[in-house]
Amino acid sequence: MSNMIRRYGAPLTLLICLLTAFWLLMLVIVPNITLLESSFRPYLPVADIGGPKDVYTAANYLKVFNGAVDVSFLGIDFQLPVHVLTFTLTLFYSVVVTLICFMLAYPLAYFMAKILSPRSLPTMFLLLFVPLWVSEVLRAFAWWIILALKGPLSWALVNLHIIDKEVRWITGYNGVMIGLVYTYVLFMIFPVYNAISSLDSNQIEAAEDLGAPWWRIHWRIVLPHAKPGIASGAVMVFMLSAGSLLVPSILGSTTSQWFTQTVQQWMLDALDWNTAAAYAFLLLLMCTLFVSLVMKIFRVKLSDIAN
Amino acid sequence: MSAGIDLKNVCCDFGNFRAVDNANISIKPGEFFSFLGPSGCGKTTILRMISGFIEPTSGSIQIGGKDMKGQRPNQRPTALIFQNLALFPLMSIWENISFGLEVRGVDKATRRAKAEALLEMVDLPGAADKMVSQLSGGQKQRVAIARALAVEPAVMLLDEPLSALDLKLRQHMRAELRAIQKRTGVTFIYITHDQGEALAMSDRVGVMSQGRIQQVANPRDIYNNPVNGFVASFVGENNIFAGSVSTAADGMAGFDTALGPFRARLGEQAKGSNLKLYVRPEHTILSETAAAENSVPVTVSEVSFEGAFIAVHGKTTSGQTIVAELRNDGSATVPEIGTARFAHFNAAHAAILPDSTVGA
Amino acid sequence: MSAGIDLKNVCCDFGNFRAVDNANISIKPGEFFSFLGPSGCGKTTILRMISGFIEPTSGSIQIGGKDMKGQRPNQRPTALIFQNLALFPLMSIWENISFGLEVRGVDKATRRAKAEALLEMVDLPGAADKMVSQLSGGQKQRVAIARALAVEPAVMLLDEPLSALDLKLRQHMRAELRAIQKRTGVTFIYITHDQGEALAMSDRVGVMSQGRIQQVANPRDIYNNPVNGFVASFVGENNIFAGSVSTAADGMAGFDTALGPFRARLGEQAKGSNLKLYVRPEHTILSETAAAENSVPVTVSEVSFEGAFIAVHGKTTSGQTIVAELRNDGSATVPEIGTARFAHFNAAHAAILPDSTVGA
Amino acid sequence: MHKLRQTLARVYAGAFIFYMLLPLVIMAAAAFNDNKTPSIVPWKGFTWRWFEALWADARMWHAFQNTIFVAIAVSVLAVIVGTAAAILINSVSGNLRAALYGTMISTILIPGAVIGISTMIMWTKMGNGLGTDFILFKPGLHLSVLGQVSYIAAIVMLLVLARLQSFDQGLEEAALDLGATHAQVMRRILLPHLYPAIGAGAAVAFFQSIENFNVTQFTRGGADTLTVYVFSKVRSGITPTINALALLLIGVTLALAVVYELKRRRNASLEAARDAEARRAAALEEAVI
Amino acid sequence: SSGELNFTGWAGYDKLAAEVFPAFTAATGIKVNFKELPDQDTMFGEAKVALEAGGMDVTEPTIDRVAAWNSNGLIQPWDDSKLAVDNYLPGLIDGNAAGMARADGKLLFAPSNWGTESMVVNTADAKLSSPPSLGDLFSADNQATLRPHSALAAMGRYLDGAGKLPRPWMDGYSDMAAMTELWDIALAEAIKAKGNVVQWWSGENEANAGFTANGATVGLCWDSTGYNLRNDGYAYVAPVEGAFAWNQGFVLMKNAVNVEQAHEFAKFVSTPDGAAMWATAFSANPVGKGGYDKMGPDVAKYYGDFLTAETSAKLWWWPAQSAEFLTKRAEYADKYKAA
Ligand SMILES: Nc1ncnc2c1ncn2[C@@H]1O[C@H](COP(=O)(O)OP(=O)(O)OP(=O)(O)O)[C@@H](O)[C@H]1O
Ligand SMILES: Nc1ncnc2c1ncn2[C@@H]1O[C@H](COP(=O)(O)OP(=O)(O)OP(=O)(O)O)[C@@H](O)[C@H]1O
Ligand SMILES: [Mg+2]
Ligand SMILES: [Mg+2]
Repeated sequence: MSNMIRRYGAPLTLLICLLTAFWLLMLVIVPNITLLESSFRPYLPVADIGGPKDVYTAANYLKVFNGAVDVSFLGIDFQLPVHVLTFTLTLFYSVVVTLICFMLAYPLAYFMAKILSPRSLPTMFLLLFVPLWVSEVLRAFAWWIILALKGPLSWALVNLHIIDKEVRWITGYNGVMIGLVYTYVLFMIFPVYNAISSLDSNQIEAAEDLGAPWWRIHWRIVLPHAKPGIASGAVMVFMLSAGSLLVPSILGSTTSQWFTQTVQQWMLDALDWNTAAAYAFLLLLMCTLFVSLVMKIFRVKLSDIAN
Repeated sequence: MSAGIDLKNVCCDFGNFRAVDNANISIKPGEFFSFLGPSGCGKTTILRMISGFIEPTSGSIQIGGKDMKGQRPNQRPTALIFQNLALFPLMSIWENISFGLEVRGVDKATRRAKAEALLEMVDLPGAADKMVSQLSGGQKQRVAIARALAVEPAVMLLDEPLSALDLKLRQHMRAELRAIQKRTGVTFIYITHDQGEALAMSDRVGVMSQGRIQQVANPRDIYNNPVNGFVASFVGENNIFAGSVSTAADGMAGFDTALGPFRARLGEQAKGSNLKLYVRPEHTILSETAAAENSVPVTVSEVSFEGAFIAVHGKTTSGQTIVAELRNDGSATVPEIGTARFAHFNAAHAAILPDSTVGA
Repeated sequence: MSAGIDLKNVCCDFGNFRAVDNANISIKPGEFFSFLGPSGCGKTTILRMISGFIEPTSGSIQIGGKDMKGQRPNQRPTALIFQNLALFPLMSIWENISFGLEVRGVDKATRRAKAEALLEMVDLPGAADKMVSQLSGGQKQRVAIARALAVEPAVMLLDEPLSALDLKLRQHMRAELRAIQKRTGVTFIYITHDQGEALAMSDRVGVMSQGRIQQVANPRDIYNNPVNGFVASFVGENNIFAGSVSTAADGMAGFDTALGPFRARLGEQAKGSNLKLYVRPEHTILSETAAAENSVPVTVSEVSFEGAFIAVHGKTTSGQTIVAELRNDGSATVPEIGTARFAHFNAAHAAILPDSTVGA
Repeated sequence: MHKLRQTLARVYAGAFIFYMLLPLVIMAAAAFNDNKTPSIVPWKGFTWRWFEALWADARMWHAFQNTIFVAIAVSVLAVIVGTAAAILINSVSGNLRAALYGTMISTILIPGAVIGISTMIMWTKMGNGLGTDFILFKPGLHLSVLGQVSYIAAIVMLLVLARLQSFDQGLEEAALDLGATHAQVMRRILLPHLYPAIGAGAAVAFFQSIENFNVTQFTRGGADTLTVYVFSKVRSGITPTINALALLLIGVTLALAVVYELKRRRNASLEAARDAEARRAAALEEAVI
Repeated sequence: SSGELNFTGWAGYDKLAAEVFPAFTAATGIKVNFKELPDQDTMFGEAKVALEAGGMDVTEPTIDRVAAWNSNGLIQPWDDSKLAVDNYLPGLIDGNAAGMARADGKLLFAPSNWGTESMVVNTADAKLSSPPSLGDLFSADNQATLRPHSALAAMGRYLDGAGKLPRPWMDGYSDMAAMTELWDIALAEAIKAKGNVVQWWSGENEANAGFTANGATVGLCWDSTGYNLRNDGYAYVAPVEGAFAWNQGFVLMKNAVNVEQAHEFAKFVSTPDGAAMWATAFSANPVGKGGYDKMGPDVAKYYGDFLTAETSAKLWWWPAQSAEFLTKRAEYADKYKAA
């Protein structure tokens, strides 16, 4: 702080601090605390708010455990509360989306960072950026058109005689995953690209000079170096996927349900803002825990992320 | 375990820019050979062609008598040490050193033993389990050498390996590198733009400029008998006089300049019109009386104390500055600024040379 | 327009690390004074205290006889030239130069005229409307000087201003800087870790180590009469012998070493037990026969050609290496490796010195 | 072998770009298909009618206006707050820095729905607490702005911080040493250096705001933004007017991207010319010495 | 009279703004500020907000929700004397409906239009039993588009009709214990048949897309969906169990500022012209006597074909559903979706 005053003088320092405080306090911390507070209060008719029924309770959270459904996984049958199931599936498919994004992005990021000539790079970025700038709704919508039963994909495959009857592509979580991968793969490409391009090409050449085949160069040199970038991309893709509402709403099938949709149901269908708050908080908490756990396992720090 | 290298008419183009132009060199097995030249003259390009990262546009490269065309870097008996060393920062020291063995499928115990032996050899025992970031510059240097030696190359290629170190350490590492080369007997090809390094370490030096090799010779010949002005100026200081040859006989020539006639050795390649006379400051003498030949009256304009020697600058009547270096051992008297002196030199110490072997 | 500077008992602590320890120096108006020392010895810290970016922990700083306590950088008659120059990349050259006037509210036409005049003075006419990125390293250097001069400082503070340039340009800029200092008469305080620079340019040099000023003297005295081993080793090369004083008289002393008895000058601060004998390689002579005193038999172990001189390494029976530097002017014969010689030196050229003025 | 791998990489990159662009092309093409459902198969003939329908869609235009207002407000706020935060982060160190940085970054990772809900709840509760009917405390687009700023400011902060890290503090000191005041240093030295990042930040903030759905959905009250409107339409996929709109948006985006790219190239060539001049000057210098 | 009215209604019915409001303004001089919302859950939420923020005078929920709106303190009764209560077709606010439309004898609900939710079938591809039954929605031969909670009710009524329930389906609407008992059974059956559900719908447009883009052959949808698809090879048919029926109307916000204008508005929609226009806009049925006559021949024919004496007699009005019931219903819907 004294460093700042020395550099910018007291009035400017104060202004800077106030602006930052407004952001962090009024727009981030207090809203989340309010959210947390609301989540511990029951949903009551307007007349009862502030009345004797308005007490702190964890009931909203416990609603996740209502309504058990039968689940069969790896041949084991068991019961799981329906929202827990939804939540688990949301996490699971978010992880799958993250993995697919990584597998798609890594070769491309490597190509851009180490093979493509620097002169073509801006063009490459431009081409990749175009879909990013087109709104998420429209991107999901584009896939909805493509994947429709009578859409271009079925049409093309039928006419190429690869399939003989139109196929419904949006089944289970297929549509959601396709949409999420398409929408968020760029969030994997850029950090991984950044990480790889910060790798000194001499290291790759040194490894090659020492006799390493290409796969070992990737395994021993490029991947370890790109780890923070990969972690950063993975966290972004995972969080964005798990928190996405649009894509599951547009590309969901009759058997896919995303946890954000459940939250939205509480909010907008059941009008129970308190339970919605509890669910929203659960989503935030669990995703954060999950990400921290994974980051711990892979030994990456938050500061490596979002570079 | 050591091999010779032959470059025959090697050229390398990047687009329509010729980075290396018709290089012909034969490096002997076990030799310590340096390429010396200013930045951008094509040194790294030559090294990368030898190691296989770049294919020559034309010409052939042989290592140990075998044509290397089409051989990938990992198939050549060379090991490259990069300018920035390119140690793997995420591996420990011993993993770095044994990486070349790891990719050859050598088992861990053997690798570890070999790494320790090599660390012993480069005088870094006990560093095996450290990380790269824990080492100092000179220690990293040694690890890089150990890593390159681990794959038992016939030729070591070193691209300005000392340029990142500070002066004292650089001088220390020179001796060490030279010693390792002697110990292992491997052919070393060394790149530098530091004339001191090239002269002090090498068996032979190839001086390059703008993609062309200007002179290949042992250090003494490079310094004492440069073939052209580029080599003379790049390697050491000079007083330079423009003029033209008047008479020539027995390798000596008369040379007419604006300051009067001089006499000096006539360089082998000194043909045509663009000739100059070069004489080194340490061969330039200041005295109170004129000498018989090669003598110019000057006024002392600056005296600069440089430690082991004292540089005295004299201005001629035409305004040219002539520098004489005196030893700081009490043997010479240092003139005051403003006094008149005669700068002169022995004709055997001066040479008449063309600017450069090629065009500019 | 030029002022003297007095540091009295100046200390500077960072946390509990003492970066500058009790500095006492008096710099005269119009003097070219250099601080010389290895990296981290506290040079920059001293400069930043003079310019006002750091307050001394204790002691006082006077500029032109006025105590500077509490004065902000923009209130002191100093101008600082930064190691990386710190030119404003988004302003044109003339805006850079006239920035100091701009913030003082000088009108545009005057500023422009002043900038052009200064550009003239630093030999860069016509560069006013260029951008910083259009200039070469040497030109940037000059712009930085012009910018500092624009505010008409009484003291110019230069923090390793040449370290980013390459060797030849650095040597050229030395002369230029010195000339500008002479022309303007401003007091220059110059920081460097390059002994050549400090010796060649300065009126006086202060050699620093670990926050302490070791010696303040003119360049010749620094080189020829270092007060301690640190100064001797940091400024130039040495052959060093450990031992102890046996007899002392008239500033000369006998010195017993493992290689036998030597005789040499006794340094002023040479007290206590931790003494060594220092002699420079250029004062070390190799001959076929033993000399009367200060003579050690050696076997030539390495000959290293360095251009203007040839370094001959000799090994003593105890394994110590003694280096002798011969001039490469044909006057000396270079012995072969393996031949036996006697290394000797004149007692007047050798000095017995303590390691360093303070502790380690 | 090596060549083969390079070729494969190129093919892959080409396929990837194809994958990225194809949906957009299909979506755009469907805007011209005279078919009630948005698709390109079966192709029932070329038509402009979806553009006409779009032109006549007053609700869309209203939503569009809202979107632009929100986006401008978000850009302005996020740039101010984000820049201040970046400067703050850059000047503190240790635990405080880690904590601040962590909090700021985490806003990017909070699911939009959570941000939307928490923003909405806090401001309405605050309104209730203060017993005021003041519009600020009711759901509406102003809350969407605040909600969006809460994470978009972090993006701006990262952009500005990256730029700040390439800033040489020596420049500030040099300016101070030359007699400048703190405000002058800020205005003449620091901010000019940050302008590119601030500009980029404003652009990113603008586009992020335009495309925001999750936060807006929960905070907007009854007002529509383009995304929300499009979403309500998309769920039905009822007519290709939406494709017409998409095509227009893509067109605008592309045009902006091309303009940006041209500008960048011009700057790059200017920069290259300067570098070349510097190199020439250096070569000359070398020759002279 | 004059002034303005803040009306919050259903989105997606373009004719309201294009034709009905101008006609109303022409007739009364009152300007309508129309805010569109996609569904009545949103309206409810909006109303909660408006209770504090204002800006909403009248909105348009279905009759079964009126009790919930009232218990949340959102609405106030209409003044019968300022409406033309006699204009309404019989049965909409009296008889069975009176229990839901009134509280303490005061009228809370002024009908605007009403309609049915029944089976839309692809005439070429749907495999229907004869007569068509709600069970056809769960037949493996058909691809269905449904909305989860309606589908469960349909399943319940189908099972009820087939005598496979331990007690009448209607018990579930009044007794929560009965509800869980009955809905458990319906859910289990529905999940067994879930494989052929190809799309969920929650609004008009989505239902439409379920058939056209996603290839559904049957669906349990609003009559408007059937109407919109009538020329594309789809028919709107009533199941043997009877079609679902809903009744939609205006409620007056407790803090409405334009109360006079609100009454004018509700009255206008009960006139033959007004009712016809409103129903046309929704592709639904008019509430005012003489309304059908004023609607286009196309609409009149469509409803004429569907609403025979028999199907009219069998209409199954959605019962009122308590908040507790709705929460539980949502839970069943979630389970159904998640299965
Ligand atoms: N991949 C490339 N594409 C185009 N030009 C290149 C490429 N690599 C090198 N060059 C050019 O070839 C010339 C020689 O480069 P090289 O790296 O061999 O120089 P160098 O002598 O090693 O210089 P330095 O001392 O700076 O390392 C330079 O002008 C450089 O710009
Ligand atoms: N702000 C600071 N906080 C803590 N320690 C510092 C600070 N500034 C300098 N130091 C320490 O003080 C010592 C002297 O630093 P200073 O920068 O003066 O060295 P220097 O002689 O200029 O070195 P160089 O040649 O590397 O520039 C160093 O050990 C440095 O680490
Ligand atoms: Mg190179
Ligand atoms: Mg320093």
